Amino acid sequence: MDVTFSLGLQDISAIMPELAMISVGLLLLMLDLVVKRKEIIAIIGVAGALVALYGTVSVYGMSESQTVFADMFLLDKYSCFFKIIFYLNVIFTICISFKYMAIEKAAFGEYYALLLFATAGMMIMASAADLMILYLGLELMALSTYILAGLLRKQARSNEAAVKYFFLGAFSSAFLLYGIALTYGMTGTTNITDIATSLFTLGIHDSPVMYLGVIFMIVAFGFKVALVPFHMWAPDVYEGAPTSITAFMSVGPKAAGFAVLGRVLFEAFGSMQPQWSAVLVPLAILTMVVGSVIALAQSNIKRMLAYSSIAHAGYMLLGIIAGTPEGLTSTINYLMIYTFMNIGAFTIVIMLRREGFQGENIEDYMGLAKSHPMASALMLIFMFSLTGIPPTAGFIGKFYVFMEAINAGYTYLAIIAALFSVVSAFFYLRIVVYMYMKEPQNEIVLTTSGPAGIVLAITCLAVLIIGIFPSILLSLANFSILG
Amino acid sequence: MEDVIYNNLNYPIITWTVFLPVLGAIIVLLLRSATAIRWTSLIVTGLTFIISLPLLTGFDKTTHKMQFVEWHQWIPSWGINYFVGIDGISILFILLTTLLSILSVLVSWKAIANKAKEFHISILIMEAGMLGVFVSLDFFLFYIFWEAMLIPMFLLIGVWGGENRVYAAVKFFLYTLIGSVLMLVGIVVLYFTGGETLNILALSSEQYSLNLQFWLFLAFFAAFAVKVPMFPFHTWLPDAHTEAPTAGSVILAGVLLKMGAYGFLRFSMPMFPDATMMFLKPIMILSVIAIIYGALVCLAQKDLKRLIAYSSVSHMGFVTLGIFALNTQGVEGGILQMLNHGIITGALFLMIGIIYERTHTRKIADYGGFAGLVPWYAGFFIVLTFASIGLPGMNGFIGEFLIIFGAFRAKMVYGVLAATGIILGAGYMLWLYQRVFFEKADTERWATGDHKVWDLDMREIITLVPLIILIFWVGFYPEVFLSYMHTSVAHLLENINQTNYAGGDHLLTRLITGIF
Amino acid sequence: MVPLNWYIILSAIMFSIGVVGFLARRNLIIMFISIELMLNSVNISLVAYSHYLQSLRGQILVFFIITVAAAEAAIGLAIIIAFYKNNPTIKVDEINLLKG
Amino acid sequence: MIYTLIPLLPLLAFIINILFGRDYIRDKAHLIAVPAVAGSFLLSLVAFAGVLKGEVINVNVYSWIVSGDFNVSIGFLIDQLTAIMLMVVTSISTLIFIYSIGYMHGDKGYYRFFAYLSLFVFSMLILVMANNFLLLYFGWEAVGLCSYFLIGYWYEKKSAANAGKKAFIVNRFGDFGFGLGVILIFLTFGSLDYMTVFSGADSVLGQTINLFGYEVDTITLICLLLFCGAVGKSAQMPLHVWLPDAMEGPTPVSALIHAATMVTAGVFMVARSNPLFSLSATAMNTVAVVGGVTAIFAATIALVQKDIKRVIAYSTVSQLGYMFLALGVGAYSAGIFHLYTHAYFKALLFLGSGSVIHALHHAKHDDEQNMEKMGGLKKYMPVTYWVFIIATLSITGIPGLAGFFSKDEILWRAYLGGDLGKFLWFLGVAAAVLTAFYSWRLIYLTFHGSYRGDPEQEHHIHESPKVITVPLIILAVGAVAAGWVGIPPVILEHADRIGEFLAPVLGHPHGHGTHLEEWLVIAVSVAVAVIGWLVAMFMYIKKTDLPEKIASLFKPIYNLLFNKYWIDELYDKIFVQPVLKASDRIVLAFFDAKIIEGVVNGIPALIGGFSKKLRNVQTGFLSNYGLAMAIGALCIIGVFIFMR
Repeated sequence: MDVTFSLGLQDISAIMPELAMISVGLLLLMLDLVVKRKEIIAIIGVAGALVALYGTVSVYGMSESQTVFADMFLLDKYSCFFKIIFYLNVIFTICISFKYMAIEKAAFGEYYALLLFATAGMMIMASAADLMILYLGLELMALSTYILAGLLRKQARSNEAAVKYFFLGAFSSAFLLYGIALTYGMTGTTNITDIATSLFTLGIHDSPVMYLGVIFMIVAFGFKVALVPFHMWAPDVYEGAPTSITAFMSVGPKAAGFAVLGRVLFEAFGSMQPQWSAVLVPLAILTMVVGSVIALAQSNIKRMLAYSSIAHAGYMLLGIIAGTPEGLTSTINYLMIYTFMNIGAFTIVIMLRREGFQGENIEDYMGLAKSHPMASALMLIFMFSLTGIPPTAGFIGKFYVFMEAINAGYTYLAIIAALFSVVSAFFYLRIVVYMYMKEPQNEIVLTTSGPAGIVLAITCLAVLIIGIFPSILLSLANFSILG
Repeated sequence: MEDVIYNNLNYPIITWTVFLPVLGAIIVLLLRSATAIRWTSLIVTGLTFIISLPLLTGFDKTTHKMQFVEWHQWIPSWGINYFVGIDGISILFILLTTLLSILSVLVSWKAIANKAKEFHISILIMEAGMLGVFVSLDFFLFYIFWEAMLIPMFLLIGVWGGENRVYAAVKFFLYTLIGSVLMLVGIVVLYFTGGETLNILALSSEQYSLNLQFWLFLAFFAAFAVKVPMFPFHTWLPDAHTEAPTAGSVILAGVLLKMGAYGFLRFSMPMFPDATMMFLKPIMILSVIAIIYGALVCLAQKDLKRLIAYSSVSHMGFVTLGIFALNTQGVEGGILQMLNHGIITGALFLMIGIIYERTHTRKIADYGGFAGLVPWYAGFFIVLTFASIGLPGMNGFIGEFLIIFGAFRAKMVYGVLAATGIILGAGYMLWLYQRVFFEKADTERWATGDHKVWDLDMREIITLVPLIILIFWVGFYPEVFLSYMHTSVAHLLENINQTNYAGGDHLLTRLITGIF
Repeated sequence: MVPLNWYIILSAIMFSIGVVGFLARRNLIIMFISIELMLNSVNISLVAYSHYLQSLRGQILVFFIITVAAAEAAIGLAIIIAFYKNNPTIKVDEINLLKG
Repeated sequence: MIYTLIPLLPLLAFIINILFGRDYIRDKAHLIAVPAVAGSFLLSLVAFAGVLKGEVINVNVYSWIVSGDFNVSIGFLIDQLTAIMLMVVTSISTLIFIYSIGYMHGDKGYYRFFAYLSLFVFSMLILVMANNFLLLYFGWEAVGLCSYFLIGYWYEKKSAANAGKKAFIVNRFGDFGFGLGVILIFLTFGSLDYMTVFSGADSVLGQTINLFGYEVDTITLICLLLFCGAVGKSAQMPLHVWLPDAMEGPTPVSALIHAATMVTAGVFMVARSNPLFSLSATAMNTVAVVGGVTAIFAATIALVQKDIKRVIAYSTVSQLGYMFLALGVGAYSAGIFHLYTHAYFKALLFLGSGSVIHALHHAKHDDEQNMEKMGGLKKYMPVTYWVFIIATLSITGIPGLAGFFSKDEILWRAYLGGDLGKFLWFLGVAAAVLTAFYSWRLIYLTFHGSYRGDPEQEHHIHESPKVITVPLIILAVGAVAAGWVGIPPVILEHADRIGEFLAPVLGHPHGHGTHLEEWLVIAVSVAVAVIGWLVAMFMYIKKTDLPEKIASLFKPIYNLLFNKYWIDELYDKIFVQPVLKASDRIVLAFFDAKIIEGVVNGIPALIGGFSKKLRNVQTGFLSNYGLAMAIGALCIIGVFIFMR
């Protein structure tokens, strides 16, 4: 099944956004040598992302999806939806990084370049039509984030985070590869659609080896989206990494992971849906329980948000478990919402960081409402959104996944999820309690910056508007439904 | 589309009523000076009240159908719409809410010094949420309002409350949330069994299998029983009530507690008649327990505010008892008693807040002989005391009598047991009154020096008088209020009594069969 | 000629050795090597499959893996060095600043 | 209709006084209250005249509570019975209002006093004018409210506050039954209107109702429930305990509420619902026995009390017992007759004692009511003395005075009432002896002999002012003449006006005896009255040391009586304390705080603890993380192998 390969124009045009990202990233690397003021680099980075965004949006409305590079690369609405998440993610991250990296004395140009590379990796993952490309994109993303996690060379925490992330990441990608190998061996192809067909033609969708392959891939993807028990890296890395990167990682790789999880499970192994659903159910339960329960005991907000992101991964998984296209829609819908509320929360966290003050302890939020009513009001909104209280977007996300889970007959999962969302409410509330109901210990100075302000404005508005008029997002998500 | 009466006024009255407070909140958000904020919120709440008045005048008492209905598409992909309207069951609560909101702004005039802006925003959002709950005819809309209220209430208790406020606030929030999320699951299940719609009227006209009804009833019960609160889910109430600022307590007692009972009337009963029959007995028993239990606890209370809080448990026990008596007198009495309890207990909390501003103590033991110190205050208080005891001529009597009548009719023993609550009620209220107002006053503590207590001032009297008037109005001419609910209640009851539930299928066996 | 299964079994064994090595050894470098071992086990199986299936995809993927592994090595070692600068150890048991 | 003004005038007075009394009217309060009540007195006269002409008014003003088939109106019924009650209430109220002008003069709560008093009159009038049971219940509770206010009028005295509370709560016990009775009436007759209920009474005869497994005759149950209310309101055994304490209130209150009007509401109510009671022998007998027993029981306590007002209070309880005795034997008109005469002489007694207290109010506090610290007041306050004498003659049933006719009627009817009747008659006679004794004892201790208070107070003692004495004199006239409307046929034919007058409502008492028997009964009652008088005279005039001797001789009995059979203590021990303790120690401290709160706070605590444990899984060691992943993967695989 060797294909005659010819590089056509439509191939290039299809990967324009990725190309834009990567080339701008390279450009930044070079500029870094000559340009002293890193803001300029950052702005160029944002510009690059915006260009890519434009490219994606311009093809979003296309009628049918197109596969290029000999069925290696797939440009469809599904991937476009995720790419938009990635753009938002990287743009927000860059915006909140200006001041922060300066404070951390780590204002390198590479930083921005790496962000763009990582994003490019995610985009490739989202568009991968072939396990090979998927692997490459994943590694591009992973390798860049390893470095970003360890960017603060002077800080032991950052180093350790990098080490842990790197080793476990490599470990997990080995699993992925083994899974790919098994699948390739059984089906004779690595192309996702072909896998589906040959599963059908060869009638091997319940051969144990196929199970092994699927399970190994699930392990690898589960690592990226931090499902229990493959989540262990998350808290440590989130805590150790620079906060801006934590924000970046809490959304990007997770989204990418879900993108490929959905893509592979639904398109390649759709015929094995009962089996992999059965695998995911216990994972989902464990993830929700562990995530929300351990978060209760945290005193470091970055760590707490890490566990909260684990718990959220559990909720998102419900949609995939449902195994229906709508289910997947509910998940990607949740991801988009999660992007806004989580980055919003992290923006506030970053604002607390200033010269000689970490501002990562929950106690540091005591009486924030007195000195900074606006910021704490925003944090309040984000916290309630993460809890899933209407009229915030978080509720819409939860409601949709619950709906699909119940529709697919997983009522008990929905009940468990609901109950543990109450548990998680407790630690989100604690932030609110500290901000509003405690007296300030020492006066708090927020390091505000224009871009950060913009990010806050956008995320907050998005959270509220989506919460009150969900149709906007829902129609987009339904429009981007897989297949 | 169901048969409803669309709003024939030339403006969307319900929408205005519900969202004017939100608008007010936004305005307040932009204001700087505390005085301006206070006046704005006073004006906004006042306007809301005025706007809501046409609901009363234009209401058609001859039909059970939803009135002033507005219908707009909202989330087409889920078949969810912005669908609001009122009927004889909800209308009175809307007026109660708009009225009490004004009073709670008035009573906080001096009491709330710090974070005045946040406070008034919370109050206004709160009002919008409460109104929304009563007008929603779409489950999704209902749930959004139902939950959205938690946030401002949480802040009201936690930020402006007493010493133990954080505990109380968190307890309130989580306790209510648990019930709500279970209801959410129930709602979603209903969504799929009811044909992918959350239109309450449509869902109410559906028939559900007994097993489904059973579980859904439980899910909804979790939410409503906590809100009411029914024994034994009541312990969040005393904490919340006691720690909340006066305005918070007033809103809690006045409106929030009503939503549980309202939920039973609006959802549980029409949608799950068979399950209602199945749960009738346990719920009535719980209600009777609540009546007596609450009263007994009141006898032992040393804390002024806590005592009133527990009396709410007792009174709400009457309400649920009446509602689940499932006969006209019981249900109408129950609804009326909700209104009464809102008025009386709301006013009592106002009174306690007023005296607390002067004495800064809630310990009953610190009081005594206040009748001599603050005669007008004592006068208002005695009226409320006897209203809550249920003295004829005041609103408490009408409600309690109808409820006991209904319960007695439904099942004699419950009526008899509930009636004992009246004796106990007289016991604790009069004893409270004696300990606070009678006997020798500690004059050198209260009549002199910086603790000198002063009698009601004009603002406070203005705050209280409307409620006092209502107390006697309902007491002497309840028909004004009852007449709104007659047809709706009749319609509700005939729906329930059409149930084909044979009984006999005992609750316990159902539980077991349901689980396995 | 050697049947396919032998290659598969070989790669499986190598993979398991890699896993065990990663879990059992306490030295970062050796752990890193075990990971490389796992990757190479995958390569073996891929090549075997590719030969057996008479398709090139497997071998292409192998090239990719080798390249990526090289990049990984570079980054990984860099990270280890950066780490070593701050706290001079490569024993994993001494790396638990972040926990709980 | 004009008659609605009868209750409304006092209500108006109340509203004006309570709103403006404190700041504007102050000591002019009577200028509003007295005319109002006088006005309703005049109106009642008109109404009475109307009824005499035979016009019975029954109107609904507006429908009060409507809910489904339940429908009850605010409406008034003025028939013979109501007319009598109107006369009694308004006339006595008017006199007592006037009396109070003097008695309460200078009290700092003057306006409050008149306000409450007016409110009471309003409630009492509603009670008697109601044309349905629920409105009756309204008045019933409202008078209770007023009595609560007025007993606790001097609220700074703990005892007063307690007494008020006690009165209200004890009454609630009765009302508990009454209320249920009302509900049961509606469920049985489908209405609460007197007319509908009474006309339908015969139709439900024999109907039974299942009460906790027992089949009970509906009518009997209804009557007994109603009677619970009567027992509470009219201070019969076992709910009599509140009345003596109620003497904490100002004396005019005791006279008006706790002697003349409110406490007789029970009698009125039972008489009013006589069509029901007549259908249930059980209920009738219960009423009769409770009445008879109370009559003698209270009388025994009155023998030894020292407080002048308490003696009269117990005498009231005892006299109320007589009335119920009458009702119980079916002599409703006799009961109402006694109610009416009793109103006058008992009010007179109270106001007289009030005059005494007023005279002694310079005396050291808490002595002003203690008869042992009185004596020889005759020469200082002759008017008071003589009205006291008249009242006493009347209550003890000396022929020609009011008390004689009514009491004699009751005893005669009891005598005719079969075996039980004989027994009751005996009780009545026995009570009569005691009544005579303690009444005269009171006179002798108070007015005869020499002053026993502290000497330097003696010259302060003075006759009360006109505003007090004039009402006394008027009442005295009543105490003499009130009975002449009910002269039994045996003495004077066709002179039993009141019986005839009330017949349309209360019917004719049945049972007939020979004239000889009737004369005998009269003779006996007169004889015992005289005996009691002589004994008292002997003990308190001739041998003044005798009482101590007897008291010490029968110490235990004396203590038993003096401590009112320890009934208050008993109730406290078996009802009040246990409930309070249980609610505090068990319900609140244990069940609410430990069990429920334990669960509510326990679960979060549990999760929190679990979380602290669980976070230790996150050891921070790279290898463990890898291990977790590997084991995770293995588990999943294992599950799958297991599944297939």
